Amino acid sequence: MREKYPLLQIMDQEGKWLDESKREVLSEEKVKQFYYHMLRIRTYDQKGVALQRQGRIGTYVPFAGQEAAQVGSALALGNEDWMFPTYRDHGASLTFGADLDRMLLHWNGRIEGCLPSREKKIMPASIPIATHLPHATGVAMAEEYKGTRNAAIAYFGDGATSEGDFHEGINIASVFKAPVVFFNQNNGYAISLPVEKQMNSETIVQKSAAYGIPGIRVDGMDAFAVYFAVSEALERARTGKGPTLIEAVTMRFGAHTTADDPSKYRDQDEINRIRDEVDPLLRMEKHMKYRGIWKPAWRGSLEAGIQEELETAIKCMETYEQPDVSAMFDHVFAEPTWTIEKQKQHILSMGGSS
Amino acid sequence: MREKYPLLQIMDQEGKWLDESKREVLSEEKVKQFYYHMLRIRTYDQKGVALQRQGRIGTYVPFAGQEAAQVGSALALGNEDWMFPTYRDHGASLTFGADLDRMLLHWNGRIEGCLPSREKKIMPASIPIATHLPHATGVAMAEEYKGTRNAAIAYFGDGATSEGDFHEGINIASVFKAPVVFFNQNNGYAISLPVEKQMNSETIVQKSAAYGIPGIRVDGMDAFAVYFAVSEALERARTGKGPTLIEAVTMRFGAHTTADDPSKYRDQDEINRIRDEVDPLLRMEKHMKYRGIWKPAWRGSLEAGIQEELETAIKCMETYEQPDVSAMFDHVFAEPTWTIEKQKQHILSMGGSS
Amino acid sequence: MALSKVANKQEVQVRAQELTMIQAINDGLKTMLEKDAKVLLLGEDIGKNGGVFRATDGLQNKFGEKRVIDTPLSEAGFVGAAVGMALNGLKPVVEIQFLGFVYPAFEQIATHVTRMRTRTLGYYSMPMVIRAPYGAGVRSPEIHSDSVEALFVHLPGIKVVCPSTPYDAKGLLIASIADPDPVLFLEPMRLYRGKRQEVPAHDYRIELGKGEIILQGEDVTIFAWGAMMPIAMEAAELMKEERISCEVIDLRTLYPLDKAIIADSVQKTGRVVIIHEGHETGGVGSEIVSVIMETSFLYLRAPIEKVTGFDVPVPLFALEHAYLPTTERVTEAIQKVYSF
Amino acid sequence: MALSKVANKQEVQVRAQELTMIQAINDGLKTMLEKDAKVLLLGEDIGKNGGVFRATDGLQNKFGEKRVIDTPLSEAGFVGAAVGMALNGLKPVVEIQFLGFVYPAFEQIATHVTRMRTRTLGYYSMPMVIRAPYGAGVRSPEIHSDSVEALFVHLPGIKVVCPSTPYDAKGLLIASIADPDPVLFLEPMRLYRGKRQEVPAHDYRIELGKGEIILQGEDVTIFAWGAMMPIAMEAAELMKEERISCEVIDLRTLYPLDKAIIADSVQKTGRVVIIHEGHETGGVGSEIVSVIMETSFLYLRAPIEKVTGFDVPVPLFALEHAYLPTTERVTEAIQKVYSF
Ligand SMILES: Cc1ncc(C[n+]2csc(CCOP(=O)(O)OP(=O)(O)O)c2C)c(N)n1
Ligand SMILES: Cc1ncc(C[n+]2csc(CCOP(=O)(O)OP(=O)(O)O)c2C)c(N)n1
Ligand SMILES: [Mg+2]
Ligand SMILES: [Mg+2]
Repeated sequence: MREKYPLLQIMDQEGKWLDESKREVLSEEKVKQFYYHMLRIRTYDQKGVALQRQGRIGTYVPFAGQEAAQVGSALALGNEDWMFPTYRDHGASLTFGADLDRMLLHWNGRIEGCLPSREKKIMPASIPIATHLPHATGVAMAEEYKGTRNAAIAYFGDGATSEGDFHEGINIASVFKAPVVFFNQNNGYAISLPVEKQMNSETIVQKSAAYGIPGIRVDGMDAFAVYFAVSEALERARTGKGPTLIEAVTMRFGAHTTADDPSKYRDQDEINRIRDEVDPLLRMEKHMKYRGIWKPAWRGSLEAGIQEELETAIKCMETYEQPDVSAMFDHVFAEPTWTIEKQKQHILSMGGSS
Repeated sequence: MREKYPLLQIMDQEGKWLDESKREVLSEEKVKQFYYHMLRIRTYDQKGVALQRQGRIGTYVPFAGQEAAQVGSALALGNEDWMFPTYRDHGASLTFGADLDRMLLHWNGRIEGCLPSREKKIMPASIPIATHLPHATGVAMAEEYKGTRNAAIAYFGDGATSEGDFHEGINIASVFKAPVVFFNQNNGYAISLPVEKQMNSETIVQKSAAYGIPGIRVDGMDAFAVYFAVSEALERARTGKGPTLIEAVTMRFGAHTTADDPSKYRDQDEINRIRDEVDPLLRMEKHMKYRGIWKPAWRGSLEAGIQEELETAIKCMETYEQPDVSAMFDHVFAEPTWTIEKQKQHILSMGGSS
Repeated sequence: MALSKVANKQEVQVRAQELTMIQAINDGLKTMLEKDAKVLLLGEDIGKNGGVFRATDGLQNKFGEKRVIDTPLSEAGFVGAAVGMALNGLKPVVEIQFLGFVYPAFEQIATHVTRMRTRTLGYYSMPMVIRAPYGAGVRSPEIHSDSVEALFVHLPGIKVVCPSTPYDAKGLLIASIADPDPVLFLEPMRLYRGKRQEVPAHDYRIELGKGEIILQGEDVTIFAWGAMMPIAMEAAELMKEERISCEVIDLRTLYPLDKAIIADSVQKTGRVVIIHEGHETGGVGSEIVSVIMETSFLYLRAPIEKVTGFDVPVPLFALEHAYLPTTERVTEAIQKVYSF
Repeated sequence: MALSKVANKQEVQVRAQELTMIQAINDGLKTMLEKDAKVLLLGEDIGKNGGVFRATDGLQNKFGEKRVIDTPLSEAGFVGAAVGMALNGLKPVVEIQFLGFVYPAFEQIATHVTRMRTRTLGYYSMPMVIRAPYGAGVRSPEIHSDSVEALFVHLPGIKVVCPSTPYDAKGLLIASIADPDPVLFLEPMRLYRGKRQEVPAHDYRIELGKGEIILQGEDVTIFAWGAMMPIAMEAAELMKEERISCEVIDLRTLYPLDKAIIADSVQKTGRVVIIHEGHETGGVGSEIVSVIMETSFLYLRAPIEKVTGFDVPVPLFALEHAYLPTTERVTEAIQKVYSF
């Protein structure tokens, strides 16, 4: 199966071209955009882990290692496209246009953090695994019904492929040729379960055969390759050719969440050792050097900007107005039912509780 | 995909050998056994439809057209294997060793009709589509745990492949190399939905690729071909090589159930017209004639025996003791809870009701 | 104003038809498909076949395959797809072929259909109806006869509606489709082809959350809904002979319950019988008891009686009548509370 | 006989350890894995990782991959596989990582786990335990904090058990595994690493279906279970200052409820407060109200008060404490029923 779905790559481990035909599209400006976003979400991710350690936010879900997959896919999207991320895809969400302040609020257990982005149709991160795949299908069917050229993208992990909703969501999309891209990040683990124990298939991409749809297996550490794979799939979607399954082969450098101890189930030292070799940011840096467009000062200025952006967002999160107990009651229905209203009044009469 | 999974056939439409290497195994005696079972379940099936029309049983699910698939698969099973049929697979169940009297009771709404066969491990027909596939996987894992050479077979239709449980059941089986055969009868319809609208894939067998397991596409009107396909899959199962997905391409000659009107959604006249051309019984008859082992008198005596067996079973059904209200209460738990006991006593005190 | 009312009435008289419940449901769906291009139907066998009960008969022909969609056999999948459609501004009306087949979609309902509005503080809503025939008494196969409304009454974020007449079926269905929030719309199979009733051809709505007094009475209140209504009425009729005056209330919406109609009636009669075919333990009956406890404790003159399905799986059809509440069980309960 | 009892007691004294609830659960699983080769464990991350809460820590190492099975991410699939294992004579103990992830397996539970025995008139049974951490208060992400025991209390054919102490956790877990029928075993996450307690090292069982009086009292009965027990006790303590004597009962099994312990206490006190964190409407509280209605109507001196989670999705953790019953809400309810 690996032969049938060769790994799509644009640049090699050292950042050198493997497919020079893409040179034109990947202008200096474009490449810098890629790097900027990867650096931005990497910095954010490190901050997230730190904030959790300091007890300033709740459990955090790091994505270090998956930046190329998340940035490459997000940058391929059109403004009117729909994004369905999981809890680990906030890197992609931020790249597409999620609001940093809300994102942090989310890690602080604030429902305001689930609000869709102010600019883009980014759905709240799906917590129950794979359940959002049928949503992406339905959103896409609705776009088709309205006669637009918009598409949807659903993010999910290797573990998610074992759930019934993965299967049902893709099957329905395939039948109705819904304009949707199923974007899998195979990071090798579902919490502690290695992908070899998650499935008996050699690849994830081969599951596309079950639905008679195209599959693309792509190097998920190569942001360019991911970008082109997703662009191609989106183009198919927009032109009525239906869904595509993409497997981006990537790696989760750290723990599943800040509550997880990966040394329980894998050789984390080994991962830390090879990390730099495969790091998607370093690879992009090598690429830029190779093309002679790398300037340390430029990186420094990017970093300063990102840090500032982060500090502002953190301050915003930490000075955010206290959670409003009413919010819990007021949005279950357009009009609260009498049981909800009764419960709310009772709690408010006791002084808002908590 | 049709090229990748060529349709396995042993005899052609006219009953002539396509694969003579199987001649030896398919001795005269064996062939007669195939024919006998197909005739038996065909006769039973016609009786079922008639009994329903006469109001002597409830809604009945005919399987005419699928006799080769059901008999060919059932005859391949070993005595200690487990069978997980659907509501349409009573032909297979009867062939494997289900009790005719109980089968009829089932169509009469009697729970006694769900009892497993007195001889064989035949599970109650699964009503919620595809939900029994994980059961077959679990039973098979347990056989493996016990270290036996027994296997399980799960029957299901083309429609069932759209359900999450199809996917989850097979995926788990593939991971644990469970000794189980997933036997699909693709009869072209799920009630009214043609298979082309059920899935975008050209075949069902190609879904095996998703699990990295072998798939066999077989002519479901050729009982021999089905027999060998299932035998091969069972052998793989027994020798620790894991599950196989078989697609038996067949046809449902009649309505989905006696409550269904197929002319609402398909050209039933056309089906009635071509029916004889593809009929698996006629094909077997042609084969026997071709081999010179067909004797009309033999068929007559078979038929007489079958009719007698059926009449006895019908009488048994119709004179069966009245349903016992207690049965409803007594088997929910090993020991009834107080709520159940209270409810039972109340109903009994009112004279057992209805 | 008065004039238009008259005109309206005339129109009703001209156009009203005698319909069965299944026809009234078909008519309600047609009405909303005509009225609102955002409404579309999804489900198994609802298109060409017109639904296994013919609830959607003729609708795909009239509105096309984009509006009346035959889905793959995939309850989680198409309820999930409907969630996506609702996110994207459409109003999907989903048919679950039998309520007993809603379980595969339970995940989608429990974590998404019911929570999307709260999750996004109202930014997104789920204007979705899930229709499902339910209940025993029509000799269906196993699992086809479940009556598990209580499960959904417990899930916050979805309303649960159940008509007992053709008129109510259409009016409640239209109100459910028009509602900005998800509604589980339960259709009593047993009454699908029962008594015909005059059903206006136009668009009319019955407010969700409101029960109706079907029979005024003084001595005992009977609460029921859906397929249990004819049994409630029959029992009430029988009780007249014994000079027990029953007030029969069709609750019609199971979440939110009509607290006012419950309290008013109980405070009048002080004696209550609740009928439902769902299992007793954890059933909606217990919730009604709890509402009465909260609103009308001091008015109760006898312990409340429940006549319900039992704490057992709904049996195959040979015993389904032994499982279902009967008039006999109801009259016994009425006499018990009356003579307490 | 008397001698062996003493010996037993000595053994207990020698071998009992101070354990947290999660350790007691681990110990209970280990005990049964040792005792019965038919017992095996299935679930996500329970093997190498020892479970996300470490409930199964060390067990795969000790009993091997055939007994402690890391499954794919597939709740319907592995609960379904467990059904098959049970059919084939094994006793699977399944872990659902959080109760909020049981929904994908709802179909398997509602149509097979709970019905297989009835369906085969007892020929096959389902000696299966489904363990699931539940509840809010530990700052989990969305869906991780659900408390939907009421759904399962309503499904006929499964028992529902919920311990509140390490001792009970082990004893109830062993009894659940030994039970010939399916049990949903709910583990209050909030108490996992709470107070340690002496837990015997040997195999002991606490009968299912039996509650326990934790505090004897005269004026008001408080019913609670699981994570609500500390709150019940705290409230009862506070009430002592106001000379209100509370009887606190840990129900421990939610189906079947312990009718005798409920009726006895209510008939003594006549005043009742029920606490649960599940949603109010359709919650187990309403079922308890109904049982009291049935058994003890004439003894009630005040309407029953319920202190419960609200009819809203369990909020993200910034508001989870506003959702959960608090001691303050409980004491208010006690005062209300007391002064009625
Ligand atoms: C239905 C469901 N079951 C279990 C979980 C608990 N859980 C959270 S993340 C996770 C692993 C997911 O693995 P994968 O799909 O590979 O995504 P990754 O975390 O690697 O990004 C599990 C089991 C869940 N969130 N939803
Ligand atoms: C979960 C579930 N949904 C819906 C149904 C209703 N139903 C019964 S049979 C059927 C079609 C099944 O088609 P297929 O799998 O092709 O099997 P066939 O009937 O053709 O043998 C449907 C939708 C069901 N039994 N279970
Ligand atoms: Mg992963
Ligand atoms: Mg079929």
